[in-house]
Amino acid sequence: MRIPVLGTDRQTRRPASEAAPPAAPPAAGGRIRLDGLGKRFGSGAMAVSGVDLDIAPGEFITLLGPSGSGKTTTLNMIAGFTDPSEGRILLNDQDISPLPPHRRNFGMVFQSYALFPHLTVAQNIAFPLRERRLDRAEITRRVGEVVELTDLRGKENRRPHELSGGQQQRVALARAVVFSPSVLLLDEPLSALDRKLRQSLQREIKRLHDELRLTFVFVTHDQDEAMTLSDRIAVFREGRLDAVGTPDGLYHDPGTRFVAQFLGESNLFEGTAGPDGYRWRDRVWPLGRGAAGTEGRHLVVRPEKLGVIPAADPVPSGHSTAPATVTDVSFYGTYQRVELRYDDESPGCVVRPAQATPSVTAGEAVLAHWRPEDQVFVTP
Amino acid sequence: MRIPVLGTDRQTRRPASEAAPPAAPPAAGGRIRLDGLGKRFGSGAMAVSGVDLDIAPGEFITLLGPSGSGKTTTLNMIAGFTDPSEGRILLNDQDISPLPPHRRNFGMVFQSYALFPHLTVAQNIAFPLRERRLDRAEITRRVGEVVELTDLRGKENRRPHELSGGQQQRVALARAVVFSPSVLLLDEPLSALDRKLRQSLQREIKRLHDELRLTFVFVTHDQDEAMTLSDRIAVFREGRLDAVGTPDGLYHDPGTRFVAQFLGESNLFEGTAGPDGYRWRDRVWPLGRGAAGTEGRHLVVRPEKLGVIPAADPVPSGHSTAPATVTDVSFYGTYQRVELRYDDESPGCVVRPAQATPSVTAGEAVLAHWRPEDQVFVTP
Amino acid sequence: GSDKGQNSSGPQTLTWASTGGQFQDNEIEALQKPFTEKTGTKFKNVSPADPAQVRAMVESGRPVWDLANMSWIYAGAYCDKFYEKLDHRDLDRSLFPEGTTGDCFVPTYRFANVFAYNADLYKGEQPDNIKDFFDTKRFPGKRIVFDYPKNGLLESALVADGVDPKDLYPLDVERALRKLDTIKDQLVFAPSYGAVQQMLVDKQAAMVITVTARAIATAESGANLKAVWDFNTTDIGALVIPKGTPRADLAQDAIAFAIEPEQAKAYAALTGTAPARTDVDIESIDYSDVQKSFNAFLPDRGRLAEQDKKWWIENTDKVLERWTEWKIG
Amino acid sequence: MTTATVTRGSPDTARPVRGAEGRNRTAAALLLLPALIALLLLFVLPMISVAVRSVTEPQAGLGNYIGLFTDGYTLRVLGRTLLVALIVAVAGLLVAYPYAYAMTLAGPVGRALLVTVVLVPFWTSMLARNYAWLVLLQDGGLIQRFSRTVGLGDEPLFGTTAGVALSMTQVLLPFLVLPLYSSMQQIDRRLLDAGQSLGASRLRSFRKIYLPLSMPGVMAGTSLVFVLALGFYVTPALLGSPQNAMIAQIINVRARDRLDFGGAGAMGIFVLVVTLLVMGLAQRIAKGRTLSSVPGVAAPARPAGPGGGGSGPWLRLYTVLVGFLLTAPTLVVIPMSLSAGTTFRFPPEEWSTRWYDNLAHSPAWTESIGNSLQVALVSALAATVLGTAAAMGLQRLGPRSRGVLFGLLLSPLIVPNILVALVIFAAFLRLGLNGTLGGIMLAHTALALPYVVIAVFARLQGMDPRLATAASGLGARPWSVFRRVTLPQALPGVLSGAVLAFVTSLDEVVVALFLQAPGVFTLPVQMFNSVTIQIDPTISAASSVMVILVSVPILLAQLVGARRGKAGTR
Ligand SMILES: Nc1ncnc2c1ncn2[C@@H]1O[C@H](COP(=O)(O)OP(=O)(O)OP(=O)(O)O)[C@@H](O)[C@H]1O
Ligand SMILES: Nc1ncnc2c1ncn2[C@@H]1O[C@H](COP(=O)(O)OP(=O)(O)OP(=O)(O)O)[C@@H](O)[C@H]1O
Ligand SMILES: [Mg+2]
Ligand SMILES: [Mg+2]
Repeated sequence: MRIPVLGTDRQTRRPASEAAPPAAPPAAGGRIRLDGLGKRFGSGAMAVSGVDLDIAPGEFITLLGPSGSGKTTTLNMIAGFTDPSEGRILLNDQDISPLPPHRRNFGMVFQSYALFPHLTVAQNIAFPLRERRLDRAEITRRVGEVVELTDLRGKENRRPHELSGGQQQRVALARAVVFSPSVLLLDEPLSALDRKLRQSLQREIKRLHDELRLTFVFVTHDQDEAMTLSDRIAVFREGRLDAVGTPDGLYHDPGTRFVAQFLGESNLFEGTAGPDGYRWRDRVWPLGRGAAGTEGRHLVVRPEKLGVIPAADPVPSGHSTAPATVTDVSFYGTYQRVELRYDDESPGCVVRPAQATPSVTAGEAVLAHWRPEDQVFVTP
Repeated sequence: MRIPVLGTDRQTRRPASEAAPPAAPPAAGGRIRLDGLGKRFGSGAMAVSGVDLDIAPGEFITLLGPSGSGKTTTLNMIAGFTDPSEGRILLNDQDISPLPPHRRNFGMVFQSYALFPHLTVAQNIAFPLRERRLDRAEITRRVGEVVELTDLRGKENRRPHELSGGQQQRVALARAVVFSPSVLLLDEPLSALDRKLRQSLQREIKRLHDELRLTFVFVTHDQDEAMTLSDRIAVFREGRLDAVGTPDGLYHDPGTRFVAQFLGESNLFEGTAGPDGYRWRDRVWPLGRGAAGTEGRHLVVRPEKLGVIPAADPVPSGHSTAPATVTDVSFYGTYQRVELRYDDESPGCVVRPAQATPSVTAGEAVLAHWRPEDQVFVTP
Repeated sequence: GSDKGQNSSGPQTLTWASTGGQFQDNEIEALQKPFTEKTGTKFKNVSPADPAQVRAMVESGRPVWDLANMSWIYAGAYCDKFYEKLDHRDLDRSLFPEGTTGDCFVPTYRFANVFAYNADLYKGEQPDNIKDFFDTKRFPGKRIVFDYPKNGLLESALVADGVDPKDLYPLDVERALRKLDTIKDQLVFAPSYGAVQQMLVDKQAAMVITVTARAIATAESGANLKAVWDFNTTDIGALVIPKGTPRADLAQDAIAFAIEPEQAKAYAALTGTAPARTDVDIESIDYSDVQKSFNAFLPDRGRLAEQDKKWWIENTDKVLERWTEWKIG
Repeated sequence: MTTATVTRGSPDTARPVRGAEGRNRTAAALLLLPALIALLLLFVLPMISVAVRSVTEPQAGLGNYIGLFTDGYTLRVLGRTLLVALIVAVAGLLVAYPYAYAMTLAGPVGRALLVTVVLVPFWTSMLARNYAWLVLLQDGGLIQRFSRTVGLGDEPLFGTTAGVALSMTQVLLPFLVLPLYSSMQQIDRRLLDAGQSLGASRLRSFRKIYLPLSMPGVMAGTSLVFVLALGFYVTPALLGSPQNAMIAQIINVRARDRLDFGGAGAMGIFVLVVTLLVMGLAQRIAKGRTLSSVPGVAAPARPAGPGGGGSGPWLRLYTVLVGFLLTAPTLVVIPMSLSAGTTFRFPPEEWSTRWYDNLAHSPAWTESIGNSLQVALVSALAATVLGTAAAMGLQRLGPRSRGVLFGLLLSPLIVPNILVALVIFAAFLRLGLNGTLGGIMLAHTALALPYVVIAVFARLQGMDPRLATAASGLGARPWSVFRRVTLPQALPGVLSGAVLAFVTSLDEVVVALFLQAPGVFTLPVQMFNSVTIQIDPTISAASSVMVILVSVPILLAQLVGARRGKAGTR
């Protein structure tokens, strides 16, 4: 099960005709630069605005963000389906606004699949290959390979409406990867699939990326998927880019309160920074590293960095503490999850080994504690 | 943010007209029985066959299964959109085959949403209420509530094609729950949403269920979702029901190899049961509990029940062991995950606390070990 | 036409526009073929002969017809504008009955607007007076006429109303219409002669006023049609030449040839109409019995009135307007 | 161009010169251009000369227009014409809608049959059809005898508005059925399921979901029929009474009998303006209730299949009745052609094949059939190409310019044929195109163009625009997108447009009469000539031959297509 690599064996292509774009992008992934990109639909509010993003050739970047935050719109602008209202899109330092979509050589999986209802599964998948005038045998071979890969054997002669939702999504994916485009734009390509199939296709996508070094722009609402696959993650929020960074970087230093809360879980304390430390209610906590520029920021601790002890127990030395009440404790195989409500009524949670001591129970007054170096500050 | 409860305040309804189904289902959830249900599309293979399922009133049942296994088809038959080729569907012990969909009072979220393109968001959501002749003010109120709930404020006057994918899905959900039907059929209603929104809607769905005791038939490909929400899970496999049980029950005693592998992860040993124990390669393991009827079955151990030690280390007493090689070790916050390859080349994995000892490294020859009472047998 | 009057040698072709159907076939047989034999001139036949088309082709400077069998009203109203003046030496106006010629037209044949009835529908009393056409009590049934005011209906109404046939012109149109109002709900206005024929054969209409040749054709196709020789109007058919055709002279030759006794008689025998020239003896024509029964120019055909060319040329436009208004009102 | 107002942000974020929307606009212009040029040359320029005449002849000034208001009948007739056209359009819609709906539910073979039945009136030539109605409606005719036996009284329908409306509706029905069908076929039937699951009964689901979604087809069909009904004159003249006179008859008298080109022109332009106003108004009213364009949001439309409902017994009965109405005149014409009588007879008293002999042995008839098929094929092809392109162009335009162009494209249908014929005749005389088959083809192309535009446009409106987008994203050049995605999807619309164009040419008589020459005349011209002065039942023979000649291949092609389709999906 391997995604076939088009463009590596160019000899099978017919002699260059006008079909080949004049400014053909290089075989490896392209560099994409979004420059102040914005989109307004009709006269409504901006659906996307001021997006600046530099995507290196061969990078795997994921657009992450809540529903309606502008991911699809951004992707559509890159693909050339939607005109930006503002800003530019550069491919390898060339403005590609005048380049129609079929000249861009980008593969795309649409969130709504956009399968051709009058074509069979095999014909849908063969579509981009026929447009590129590959010869018959080659087309059959490649289509066979991706059909295998996406586990669609036996469905080749069905029409899209005779497929299940997940099968349709796989056809959309197959059709986008079959021609090894220089840039792959994937809009939630795996959202309708069960975990096993999803993981296997994630592996394939990763492999495809690693082998060909194509540029991937991937949209997902699955954080784990984003974390596992991406070189970098761009977090959208209400049409704007809130943060861009590596998965680890963003997790450990989310920068904004929004990212902290959207990406994984956090314990967030809304206090004020002073010269003596961070003040939260009656407490003052040391600022730890990154003490500069903490004015007006919130303090964040990730759940697995937090410990929890009964309120009367001794606090580990050097740890900061926050009083809370346990609202729930639940066990998940090897770990347990303690839900808290801090004294300022804000919710929090701690994740710790299932066997961790001292054990706490719901309703108990506790202290959450952490090492100052495990805390980060975020803008509100 | 609460899903409004229709039918609890019946006085707001107009005097019973012919719009009200004559055989009105009881206010609480209905009992649904699928009896040998099967469906063949055209002259192809059976998409669904021999499905027997008894759904108690007010039960939350999830249909789980790989893509293309017949979940949507089953749901469509229950809703009355697809005629079963075989078998019957009983609602409260009455065969409902002759009952047209609009008389069944089932709410449905379609996998493809099926929003009305010519109506605005508010009109889409108000549709079932207007069909039930609620008065204007009441409709406005209820629509306002679910719009709030699904976080669609400000989008009320948009047409579906002016929404993002996730927003469309939320409209579909809002439209299905707004009229508090006696049975809710939800086909992957949250698949296009980010985790935060998804969790919040899961909570709402759960609350709706707990408060009204409606019968829920839920389709998802997300196992965690299934585990968290469901009273029972029905696992589909190639159009057949492979297993039905509570989330815990199925996890700990999957019954079939397919369920064991589909629901969570497993270490699976293909040996043969004998009077002296279970033989796997050169080893003989005690049968433990459930020793009877193990002929021709496979042995399964869940990853968190498994320990792993360097091959030379002493084995904990009473534990069974299987030799393996570590292929990968990865850390996830509080736990670590050890990937194995057993000597028969089958893959396996162990999940244990991040701090667990003795530590192992990739490439190391190890022994996986478990207590016989932690193993289960499954049919192949 | 820049090359008007050019006399080229060699065979030429004339385009002849007419009614189409059997009638035009008769023209080919009786008028065109002998001319071809005599002069070598060939003919192209088209139909129908639409005056609007003549106007359009003359105005655009490209007349494509050379001869047209069409109502003389247009040749009278638009003489020398859309139609050529006829100045051929053989077209001596004195050869024709008085009042039947104009500068741009001479008659090629004569016919009548014959009042006839469907004899199958009246078993007892039979209509024998033009007044009977207007008496729907004694003679119930639809009266069908061609949908055009110069079909003899107005004149008949006036005569039935007591006007002496000799004092018909200028027509008192309003009086005629008042008379017609009395039978308006029984009048059928047919859009074509074909429809007239169809409805008579199907016994949908009891009475008719229609032109000689159509009456004959209708009778021949199975209608038991009987003419009433009390009062009928008579009229002429004319061949006219669109203005500016380069073959105008040859076309005039053809007209002169057509009215020569031999051709005229052959034509009359085929169509059941009468020759135009007064010097042709109508008795010598070999009419069939049916033709005779609808021919108004044989002896004992009651009162006849030739439709006044001058009056109709001057008033058709106004009458048409009033006719339309009256008809649909 | 409303977005070009502000360019906020840093100065170097220049507005894109030519993006997707810019390309769209250019494409729209390019696609519309050929049709517009054809229309400009063949219709607009000549119409300008008509307009000029209407204010210069017989005297300069607005006399002709003032006359319309003062002559006491033009306004009345125009009002009546609009009313009759409206009645025919509405009645036709009521008859056609369930039939088209049944077509979407039928299996491939049933559908082939239903399509063939819809087309039958088309191949039965206009004159033969009208005489068939005459024979059916007249006193003692079949319809009267039938209504007498079932006790409905024995009022003859001949000469009544009801009779005229009935026969006009029958003739125009296919113009409704085809666009309706092609746009209904696109409706995702799962939306009906959704409606039902939300508590709407089958009927309510239909009314609140299906009906609004089928609006593009409804609009296309009714506007076509409305406009066509306005121009009718043979039918009301033959079957009606003077009280049924329609505006085209009045204009005809003006132009043909009175040679008052100025006055006729004024009337024509007045009709054009009033009609466009009425239609614009209707569009505006309709827009408040329905969407003109409904981009799909669901996944691929699931065509009705087994389990998709199937048609109930009532619908089936209704469909059969409508099918009977559609074929009634043909069922009369064919026996009529075998009568021995020299007028039209039904049922024939004596049988004979003399009219077929006549047909076979008369070069005029055989030649005219050949000419007609040739002209119809070429002009249908040309109109289909130009019209499809224009419809695609229209779709890329904004709603306002779309409305204007739509009006322009419809104009040749609204302006009475006699005026179009006169101006085209005059223009072609100068160009030396009259009297050539090429000239007739050219003129018919212009006349048929609007049908194609309307039929294709209605279909395009229901298409998911994302599919074309997806195709272009997968590397398809615009031509390829058209050929491999847009065209296959729009095919039912294109085909019905082509059929409408074909039949327009096949049945068009006024322009063809003017442009004819010896040897260069079409079947309708030959037919027209053979019934103006005297009945010639050869036209029923010719018409019957035409029905067989065209229907059989079409039915066969469809059946083969149906079988292939079945084998393909298996
Ligand atoms: N109209 C149809 N014609 C033929 N086969 C169909 C049709 N609809 C569904 N199938 C097939 O039936 C099987 C079950 O489809 P179904 O939609 O029930 O799957 P599903 O479990 O909902 O899958 P998914 O998770 O991908 O949505 C699939 O193999 C599918 O290809
Ligand atoms: N055609 C349109 N007209 C008006 N607004 C639109 C249109 N398309 C999208 N929007 C709005 O623009 C915003 C961004 O939409 P977009 O589809 O990019 O979101 P998204 O991030 O892809 O969301 P999701 O995860 O739900 O798919 C949304 O608020 C949406 O409602
Ligand atoms: Mg999206
Ligand atoms: Mg499904």
